[in-house]
Amino acid sequence: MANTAVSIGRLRLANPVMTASGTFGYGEEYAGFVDLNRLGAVVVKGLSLDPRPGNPPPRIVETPAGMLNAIGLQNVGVRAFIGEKLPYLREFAVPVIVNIFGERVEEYESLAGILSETDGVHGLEINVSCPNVKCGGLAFGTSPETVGEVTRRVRRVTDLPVIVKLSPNVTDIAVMAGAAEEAGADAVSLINTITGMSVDIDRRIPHLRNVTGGLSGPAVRPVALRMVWQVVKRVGIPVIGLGGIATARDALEFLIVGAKAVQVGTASFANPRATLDVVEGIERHLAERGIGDVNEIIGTLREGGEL
Amino acid sequence: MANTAVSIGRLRLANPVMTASGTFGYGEEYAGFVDLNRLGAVVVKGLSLDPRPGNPPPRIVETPAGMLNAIGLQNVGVRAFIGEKLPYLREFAVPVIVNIFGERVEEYESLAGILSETDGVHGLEINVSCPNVKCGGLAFGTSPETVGEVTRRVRRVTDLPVIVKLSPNVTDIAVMAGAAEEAGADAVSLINTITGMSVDIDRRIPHLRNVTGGLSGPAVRPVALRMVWQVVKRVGIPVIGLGGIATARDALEFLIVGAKAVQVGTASFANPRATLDVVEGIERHLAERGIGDVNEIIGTLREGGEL
Amino acid sequence: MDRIGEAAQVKAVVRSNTEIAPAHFEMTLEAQGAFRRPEAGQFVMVRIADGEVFLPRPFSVCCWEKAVSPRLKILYRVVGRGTGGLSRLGSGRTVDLTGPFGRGFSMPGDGRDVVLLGGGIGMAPLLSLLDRCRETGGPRSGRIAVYAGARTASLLIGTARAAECGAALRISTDDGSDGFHGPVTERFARERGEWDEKKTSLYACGPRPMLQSLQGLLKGSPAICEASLEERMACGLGACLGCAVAVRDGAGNRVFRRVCKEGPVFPLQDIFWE
Amino acid sequence: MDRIGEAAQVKAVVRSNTEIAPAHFEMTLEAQGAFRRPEAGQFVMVRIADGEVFLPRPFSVCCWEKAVSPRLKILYRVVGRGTGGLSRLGSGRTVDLTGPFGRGFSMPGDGRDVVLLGGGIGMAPLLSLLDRCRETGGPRSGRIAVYAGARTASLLIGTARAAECGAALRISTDDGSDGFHGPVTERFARERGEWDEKKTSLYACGPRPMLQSLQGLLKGSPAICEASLEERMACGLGACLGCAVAVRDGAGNRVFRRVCKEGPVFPLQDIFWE
Ligand SMILES: Cc1cc2nc3c(=O)[nH]c(=O)nc-3n(C[C@H](O)[C@H](O)[C@H](O)COP(=O)(O)OP(=O)(O)OC[C@H]3O[C@@H](n4cnc5c(N)ncnc54)[C@H](O)[C@@H]3O)c2cc1C
Ligand SMILES: Cc1cc2nc3c(=O)[nH]c(=O)nc-3n(C[C@H](O)[C@H](O)[C@H](O)COP(=O)(O)OP(=O)(O)OC[C@H]3O[C@@H](n4cnc5c(N)ncnc54)[C@H](O)[C@@H]3O)c2cc1C
Ligand SMILES: Cc1cc2nc3c(=O)[nH]c(=O)nc-3n(C[C@H](O)[C@H](O)[C@H](O)COP(=O)(O)O)c2cc1C
Ligand SMILES: Cc1cc2nc3c(=O)[nH]c(=O)nc-3n(C[C@H](O)[C@H](O)[C@H](O)COP(=O)(O)O)c2cc1C
Ligand code: FES
Ligand code: FES
Repeated sequence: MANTAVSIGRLRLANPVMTASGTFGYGEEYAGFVDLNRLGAVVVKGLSLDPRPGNPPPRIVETPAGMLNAIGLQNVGVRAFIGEKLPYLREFAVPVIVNIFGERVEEYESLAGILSETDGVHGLEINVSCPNVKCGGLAFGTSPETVGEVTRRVRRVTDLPVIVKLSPNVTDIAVMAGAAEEAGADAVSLINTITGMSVDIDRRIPHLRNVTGGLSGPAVRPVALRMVWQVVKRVGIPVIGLGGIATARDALEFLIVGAKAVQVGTASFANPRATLDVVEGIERHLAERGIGDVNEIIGTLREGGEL
Repeated sequence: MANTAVSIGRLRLANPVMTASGTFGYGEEYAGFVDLNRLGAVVVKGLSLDPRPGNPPPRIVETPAGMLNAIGLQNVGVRAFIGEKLPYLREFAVPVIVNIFGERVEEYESLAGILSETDGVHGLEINVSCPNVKCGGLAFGTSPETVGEVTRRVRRVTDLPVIVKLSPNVTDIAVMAGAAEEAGADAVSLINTITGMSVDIDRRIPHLRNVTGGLSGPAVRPVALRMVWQVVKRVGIPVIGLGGIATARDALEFLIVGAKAVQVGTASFANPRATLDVVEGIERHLAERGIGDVNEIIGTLREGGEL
Repeated sequence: MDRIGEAAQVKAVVRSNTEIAPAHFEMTLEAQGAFRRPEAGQFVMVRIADGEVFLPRPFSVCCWEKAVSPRLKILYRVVGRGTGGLSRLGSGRTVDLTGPFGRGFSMPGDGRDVVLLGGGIGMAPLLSLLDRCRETGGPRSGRIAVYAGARTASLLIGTARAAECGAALRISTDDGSDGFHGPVTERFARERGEWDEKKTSLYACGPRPMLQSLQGLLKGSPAICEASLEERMACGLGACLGCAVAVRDGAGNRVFRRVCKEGPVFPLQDIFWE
Repeated sequence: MDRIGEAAQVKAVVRSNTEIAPAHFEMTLEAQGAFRRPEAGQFVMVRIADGEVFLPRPFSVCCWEKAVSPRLKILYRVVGRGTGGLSRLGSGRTVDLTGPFGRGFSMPGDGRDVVLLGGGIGMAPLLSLLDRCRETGGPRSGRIAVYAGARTASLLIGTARAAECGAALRISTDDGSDGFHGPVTERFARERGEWDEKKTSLYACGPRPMLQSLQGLLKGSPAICEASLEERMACGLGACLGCAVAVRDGAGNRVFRRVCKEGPVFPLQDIFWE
């Protein structure tokens, strides 16, 4: 069988398929459908220092080929995660990547510190799409300075591989990726959700209690792929591609434009086996074409096309 | 029957439904399917000073609930438009809005000048998504300065209503809308397409010869609606909403968040009667609810929801 | 008893799909693979493979039978694109079926009286409870009554099935076209003297206003009342946190719980209406 | 004669949808409203209403009959989601149908010999031309030959129909399983001496390499050859400019033309292959 292992810095994945934060719970929820050991990595729901109750409902609504969510980053907090959720994941051989966020740089720092001393955590993914309290709620991810600052501060307190997860709600995402790289990130992942909105015309209220939410699912895939392509051209660190990936064919698009790994998110809601289907589909693709190593595919886009 | 007329500055439309530039040709193409006189306005394919051949094929590809296009702004040029295309449109009572673009500010200026002296042109829509040759190909629409400059220069040479069509590929579209308003625009329209990409994994080439293209169709609607909502809060001039509108229900979402009018684009490809279906659907919506005037709906979103 | 058990993901073939009332359908699905029998009140997620709709939709399983392959019935009302798409599926079409999911109803204790209150399509989960009661011989020696309400007589759902199961049927319609003229909760309010609330288990499902008014009615009552809630769902299995409802936790605090995991059935008195 | 005429938009009911060869289907559509008979080589746009696919797909109309309502046949090969979705439609399902669109073939002049060259599913538009020839009595007194090629015998499309229409059938297969062993263009190249190219009209449709090699073969020949092209389409009616192909214009310049409007049929010698 072909080699499917890829490396994200020092992190070695058995295959390039990870789960996307917030769409796979803490792993356990999907255990009946997916053998976690078959995945490249499990990225858990975003964690904050303290538990967060999240937004009042309704929190989600379907949109054409996608959905909006405004979960409000509900999570159990880092301590309950370590005490109640991580032990389950530790029983598997799959690398566990913890997605973290805060409203202040100091929170990111504390989270990184705590998790670095925790057994069974193999990497950190920094969610910079969170509103920055100090900058009037503008997301950290919308300026290269704050992206750089958060990355640097986390980098200083951890030896774990650091992945910076970028927001697509910017004019030039490659600039943000560059800032993360300079500040010492081991990798970047993109895209987080695109801010969107939907209205109940009968009641003339937003479908989401929070008014706006994050768009995800197949609808955003072309935007995500374009951004990954732009970022791959800009940075030297590995790029993890996500946004609307539902099948192995979708995942291969990202690998071909240069992503070293991919994440499967919203697709797991439509098909709980989606992550595994992508893994198996990639294996089949390699076998059918006699390709010995998935790395031979990565970054092989011929932009010139047929000429 | 309820009043459906709306005003975009001095421009009075029989109803709030316009065609989106580039998706309705020069009107004639749809004449067998739609009575142009039933529409609020016809916005024609983007015009440049000189004819442009456009990009080599393939130029389009379908994506989930949408499509990518890289037509390359192919058009007959302003003179052929006036000589060959406009006479047909002049036979109708429907207002004709001409979408214009250039690679230099001067081109916008010349186009505006020529069209202002042309009979049968009722408004100009400035497409600022075009790459600005002077700024290394960065689109005019990605900085408030260039948006302001193009708007001001066009404003100076024309008495026609000026609509500035904004690009969604920015961090904060409300800033661009503000710049257009300050520079004298009568209205803004949004969104233009979101840059995207798609790859043929069997041949490892982009589906579009141009590599990237503009995403449109229902997939982008939640993003468009959110941006319209943000812009409505920011500017005092009328906002024209578009992006993924395919039905009257979709159009009503935009009106409810505060758009004074809407444009129907890609939906016309899936259903040549889409524009008319939206007009008739809005009329039915008003009739069923006993609403006497479409203006009573505009901007009536209750953000607080059910509370 | 582990009410959650193992959920499965299978293809299912539509064996029938009949309009039983205006815009209301009964669909029989035959699972093409092992599928555990749902507990009363559990639900499944149904997705049309080739369809326009991306996410699966949750439906209560109102009836289950194991012939050669497991067959289950859902009752649904057409309210949007998902249910609209379902309603157009002919026999022989295939859907994706996952589940069963969620925590269903607690079975009534021995000797307790059972009162079911269903508004419109809300009868669906209650029918599965009736089925279970019948199978186990019911709440041994207790009575079973079904308060079924609808806007109008033609929209009464599951009443024939309820009668078959031996329940006493008490109908109400908003327009008086059948039974009591008024909301189902009002009929119950008038007749509640018939029940010894200390030894009565109530089960309710229906539109929010109905559940809210029932909650008001039962304030301070010793009756046990469980209600099945609905909320928009993405995953159905506890991962997305999309289906939150506000409920009172053990300590009396207002917390969010997942309809798909801690629910869909909650003690009625614990629910906060946003 | 105005070949463009009036296009219509109607619902159409699938009356049959049969797999005639591996992954190749013949579908009969009954228009639920007035629909003009397509000229030979024109196409229609077909869209599955509730489906996963957003844009309609273009198909040549290979056969038309006017019973009570207009019926038309399309032949298609499953290559992706759109054609895959079509292949799963049962009889009785409804699709959106618009057209007919485009400029079809020029009918052969009196006394001219007619040679059709079809590769695989490319036979579809040629069959409509054969139909028209038969109806009008053909190119009065000229001969008609059909060069039909495919990868293998089981994928030969429309050959029975072509024979019925009285055309001389000349088969080739890439694997030699039927007729000539090799590409259809090679068979034609070997036999072209049989035709007086000054009075022969050729019509071709098939994969790009086939048309390219035919273009090479016919360089300098006095034969008239029209080819039907394919390109991805959005609107089908000339508005989106998505379906551009590069062709030589009257002045010899390389210009983009719309396959849906100026095409799908173009003089073979005018086409640039990107
Ligand atoms: C546990 C559970 C069990 C259910 N059992 C049944 C059942 O047995 N029979 C039945 O007819 N319906 C049932 N529902 C409701 C059913 O899932 C929704 O009606 C359906 O998802 C609507 O999908 P749609 O695409 O047709 O509507 P949409 O177009 O998505 O929405 C139309 C309207 O329905 C509302 N809606 C959407 N999703 C839900 C939802 N999950 N719950 C409640 N309202 C929703 C929307 O807010 C909107 O007002 C159940 C819901 C849950 C959570
Ligand atoms: C005027 C015209 C007439 C046609 N007539 C027929 C016919 O009679 N029978 C038939 O089987 N096919 C015909 N085609 C081709 C047919 O339209 C495509 O095969 C179909 O659109 C593919 O859709 P899909 O969703 O299945 O494939 P997709 O998933 O969209 O694509 C699968 C593959 O097909 C290619 N493709 C997509 N669209 C087209 C297109 N419009 N033309 C060519 N290749 C395309 C893609 O590049 C890709 O390689 C015709 C095309 C045109 C333009
Ligand atoms: C319900 C939901 C919850 C999410 N929660 C998080 C989160 O906690 N942290 C984060 O970085 N991204 C979160 N995301 C974003 C996803 O990880 C992913 O970036 C995005 O959905 C795009 O990928 P997809 O289209 O494959 O879902 C969430 C997405 C969804 C749909
Ligand atoms: C094929 C195509 C061509 C377009 N050409 C133009 C154009 O010339 N000028 C312009 O301002 N916008 C152009 N657009 C953008 C549309 O007018 C519209 O802003 C965008 O498609 C979003 O709306 P929709 O989702 O309703 O199509 C084009 C879009 C498409 C799909
Ligand atoms: S539906 Fe996803 S957590 Fe309940
Ligand atoms: S398909 Fe739109 S112009 Fe040809």
